[in-house]
Amino acid sequence: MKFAVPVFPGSNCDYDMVNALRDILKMEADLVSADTTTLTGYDAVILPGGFSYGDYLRSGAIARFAPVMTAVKAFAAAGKPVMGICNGFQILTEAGLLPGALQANRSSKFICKTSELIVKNNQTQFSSAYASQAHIQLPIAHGEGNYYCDDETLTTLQEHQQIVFEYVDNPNGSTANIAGVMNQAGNVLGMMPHPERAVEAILGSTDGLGIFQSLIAANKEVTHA
Amino acid sequence: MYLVKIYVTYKQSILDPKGEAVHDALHRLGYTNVDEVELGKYFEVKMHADKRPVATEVDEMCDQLLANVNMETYRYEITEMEAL
Amino acid sequence: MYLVKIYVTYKQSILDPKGEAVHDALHRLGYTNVDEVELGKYFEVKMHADKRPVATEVDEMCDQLLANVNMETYRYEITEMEAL
Amino acid sequence: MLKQTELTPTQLRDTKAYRDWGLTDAEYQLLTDDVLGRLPNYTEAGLFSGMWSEHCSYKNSKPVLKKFWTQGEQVLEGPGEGAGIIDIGDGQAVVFKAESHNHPSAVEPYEGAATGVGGIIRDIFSMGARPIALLDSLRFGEPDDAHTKYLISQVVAGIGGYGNCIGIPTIGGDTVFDASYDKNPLVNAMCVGILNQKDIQKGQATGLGNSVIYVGAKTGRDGINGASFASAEFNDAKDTQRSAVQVGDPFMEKLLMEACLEVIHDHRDVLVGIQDMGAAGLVSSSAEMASKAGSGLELNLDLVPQREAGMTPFELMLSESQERMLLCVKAGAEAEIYQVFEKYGLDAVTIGKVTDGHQYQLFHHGKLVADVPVDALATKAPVYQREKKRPVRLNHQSHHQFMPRIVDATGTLKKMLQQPTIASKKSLYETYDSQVQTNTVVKPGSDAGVIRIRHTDKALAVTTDVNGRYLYLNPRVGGEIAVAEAARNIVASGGLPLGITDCLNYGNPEKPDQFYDLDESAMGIARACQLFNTPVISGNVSLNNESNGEPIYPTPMIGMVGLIKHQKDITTQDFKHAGDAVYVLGETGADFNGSELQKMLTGDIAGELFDFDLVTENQNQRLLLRAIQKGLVASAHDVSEGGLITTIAESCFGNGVGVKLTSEIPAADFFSETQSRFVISVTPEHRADFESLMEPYATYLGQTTADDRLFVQTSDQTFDLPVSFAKQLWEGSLPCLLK
Ligand SMILES: Nc1ncnc2c1ncn2[C@@H]1O[C@H](COP(=O)(O)OP(=O)(O)O)[C@@H](O)[C@H]1O
Ligand SMILES: [Mg+2]
Repeated sequence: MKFAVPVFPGSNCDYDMVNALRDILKMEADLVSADTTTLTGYDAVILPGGFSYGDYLRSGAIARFAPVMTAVKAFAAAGKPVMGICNGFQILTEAGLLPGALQANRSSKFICKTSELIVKNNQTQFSSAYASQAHIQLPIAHGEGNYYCDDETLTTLQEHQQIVFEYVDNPNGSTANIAGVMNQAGNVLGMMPHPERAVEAILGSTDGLGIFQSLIAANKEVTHA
Repeated sequence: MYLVKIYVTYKQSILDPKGEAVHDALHRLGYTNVDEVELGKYFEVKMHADKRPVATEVDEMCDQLLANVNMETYRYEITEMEAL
Repeated sequence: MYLVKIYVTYKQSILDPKGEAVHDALHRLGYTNVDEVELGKYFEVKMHADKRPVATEVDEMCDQLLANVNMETYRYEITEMEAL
Repeated sequence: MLKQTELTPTQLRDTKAYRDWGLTDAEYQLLTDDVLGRLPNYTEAGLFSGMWSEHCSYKNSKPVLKKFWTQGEQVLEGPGEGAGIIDIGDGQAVVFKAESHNHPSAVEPYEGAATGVGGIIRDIFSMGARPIALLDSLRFGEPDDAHTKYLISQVVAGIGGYGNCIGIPTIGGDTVFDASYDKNPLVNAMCVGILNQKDIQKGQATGLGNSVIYVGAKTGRDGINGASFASAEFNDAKDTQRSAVQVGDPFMEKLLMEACLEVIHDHRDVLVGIQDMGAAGLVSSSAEMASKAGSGLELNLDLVPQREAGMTPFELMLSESQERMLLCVKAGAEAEIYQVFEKYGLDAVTIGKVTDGHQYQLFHHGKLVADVPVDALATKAPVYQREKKRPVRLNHQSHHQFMPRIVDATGTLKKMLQQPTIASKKSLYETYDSQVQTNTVVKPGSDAGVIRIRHTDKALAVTTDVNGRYLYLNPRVGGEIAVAEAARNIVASGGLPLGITDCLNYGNPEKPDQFYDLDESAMGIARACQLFNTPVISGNVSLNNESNGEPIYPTPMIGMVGLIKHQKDITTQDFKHAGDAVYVLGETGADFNGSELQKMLTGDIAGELFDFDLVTENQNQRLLLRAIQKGLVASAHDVSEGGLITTIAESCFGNGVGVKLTSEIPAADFFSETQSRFVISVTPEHRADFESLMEPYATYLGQTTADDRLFVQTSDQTFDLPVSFAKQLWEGSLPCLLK
């Protein structure tokens, strides 16, 4: 399986993502420029964390206009898997690929720590490796991770089991403790926690592996089907 | 040459964490008569006319980039200035 | 009951990376007729009168908290509103 | 537009306006009579005021810095370049340096701290290294007044704001509160980078006709001539609208860093030299590059990218706008370099060239506006051997150690855990991204931060330390202890100390008693460095730090890096499991002068500093390191402020492990700050080996338990409280104080 990791000016978790995919999961992974206009040849796209364009206006607001995002939209429309981690999640919401928005943390401070999550829906291509309602430990590191959506959207998210991960101790004020959501089609996931920081025991946790393993397993089936 | 002043604020019903933080800080400083604080963005844009009406362009710029229409609203004022 | 609108902007000579980022983004979107963008803060404060004049209090609040007087200047408008 | 009147050379001489820029009459005289043989014009005098400032020339501190030990076979680059470099084997090297931004942070704490971080990062990547870790060493007044709280929140936000955005993990630091730093906070930032030795760069401009290329942010009127920016130069009514504060742009720096590293790695054949623009901006970087190479230089200031209209040569040369670098590139290869920067959307402009001879020449609007010998700027600043006199405070010290009376051991411990300097700094460092780059093995919260070196079995341990109180009581021994404490933290983490950087934060060197503190502590630092084999490879000096009319405590921040040869040796301070044996390595005396307990009980620091023996210190460190390398140690934590009981409590907190201990010493001595000690836990199967190795230096205290209870039976009292409760007090204190 071959992954594309778009790099925006200001991305800073791009190498972390590629290292996790290559060194630990033994997958092919390329950094691709934000100016790239096509993603043919890739099986999945992961938008990495960081501060694209400095996040000076709103996080993700400027990045969504980068040429690669047109390709990401087409990729998603074709039903292929797209993930956004942290800043990547913010970009996906700004781009309209996921509902809602990410606001400043309730404390208005940046928070870097390990947070406990519940796998709310393990019937997805991003979470099938986890047991239903499993508790996992993933690092968070963000200043604007407070997920917001209106009541109507929340109801829809709940009805369609789009909430994939929830915080146990909501660290940032997110609506309904939401840590990660997907689109209705089930091929686009955004999450604030960093699974790529939790793939090696020496760094504190391997609980993030499941996300990538789920994705790899799901797409193997697709290829072999 | 135009000076465009753009104000972006949260929609009603949307919680404004930064505004809340400022409200609380003002109370701690003793300004307990402050009832509500909203913190928005203020843009001063200098631009010259292109083929299209300035107002149309400003509307577009706001919708596309300057405001997140899911959460925010905007308003603006356009003043014509002497060319520099 | 008063509605106070406060505008905080950078002083001259102060680098405004945010405004620059927005300027560049607008250019990339094709708004090349945008010459300059400054990105400041906009507060809407609702407050009721205390013992002291509202303007005095607002000045103080700005100096102490809302503006960083090393780098920013502010101006404001006070409107009296009907009590809620 | 702003109108600036530039004085003529004779007006400058007669009005002595150069004084506003920090040039003394004697220095001006030296400049006219010896260096130039004529009166300098306005721009030239400005250049010299910047280059002859303490910050650029070290004119007051050079004789002191000479005392440092800078050798050692591991040193690849000592003090002098942007940062020092130490060999870590396999063709790799570690690069590190620290920088103070005290005065800017006092005036504008967010941007002051942020640009401090930005500046030190540029020093590291200008050497060709990729920055892999940041640390911040902070000193504030007591957090009980609104202004101090404001300073704390803004400084911390500024450090996080910059480091988080650029994507370099902040993995350690230290934070101390003391009235001595009231209104004069210390903000010292350290950056660590790693490189392949073949990529080492020099800041030099050689080769007749080679191009000088300016890259990065445009130049504005920010921070002109640093702190001594004279508003008298402007006679415009709108002056209050103008500010000299520098604003950091971490996004710009991220792009600049990636672009520079790309040039260094992929275009090394055409890159001659590279240097960051720090203090005294363009003049400092360009003059140093030329002087080091023995070349002349010619710059056309019209070509300098400018953010504002109408900037004068004086302003352009002395602006401290951030996120700029200067490159020297082989003639003809300019376009190749431009291409790299263009890819990142950055300005890259050739602004001058290397010339024959030794003159430094500036052109502006077609006119020659400065023409001075380049060495005079870069190396001929006067050097002052300041007068040294033992301070009065040291002559009247009581020879006795403070004798605390502890009637309620547990109550005293509870209070101790809530002292701002002792309390957990989690609420501060949790706002820093400590994990980006996914190499952080030990995050803030243990003795040292640890980062692994990818694709090797190695790791680096890093720490910053200094206790200004000890130096206040005895500058020389305090200096020794500062280095010893840093080494202790490295060793407790499983590392072999490699070398240090420093920020020498002191008062006014022109006052003999304050110079005494500087000079004496440098001797202490030098001696300790030699003994630990940790040469000084870089550093920085910050003088004239005063609080309420008094100098701050002498505070030489020591930033130390250690090498962990095998990742299995990485050790943290947390007790790991119930049933492990707990030991204290090193002897405990009744050493209370300068201690946190003395401060807590008397509100003051006084008396002669307790004895300290570097040899014992070194021996205990070696012993512990050997035990760790033999795989015998489950946890290790050095004993520092707050004494043995505080150390034990902190070791319990990480994993919520309890202890049941017994000791022959009285409760009061559990707060003693005798140096050279560690609290160590050992699993049962390693006890025998550990004890035979440590005999007779380690004392068995008891065991860790599965109970939520910290219990210590001393010779006279007991410490007894739930671990969870103690932890709550310790973690809750700072957030509460800073509300
Ligand atoms: N300003 C800071 N930035 C990052 N980490 C900090 C800061 N202040 C303290 N820490 C971390 O908190 C822990 C305790 O600090 P300190 O009490 O200074 O340790 P020690 O006494 O072992 O040197 C360390 O891990 C240190 O790195
Ligand atoms: Mg320690």
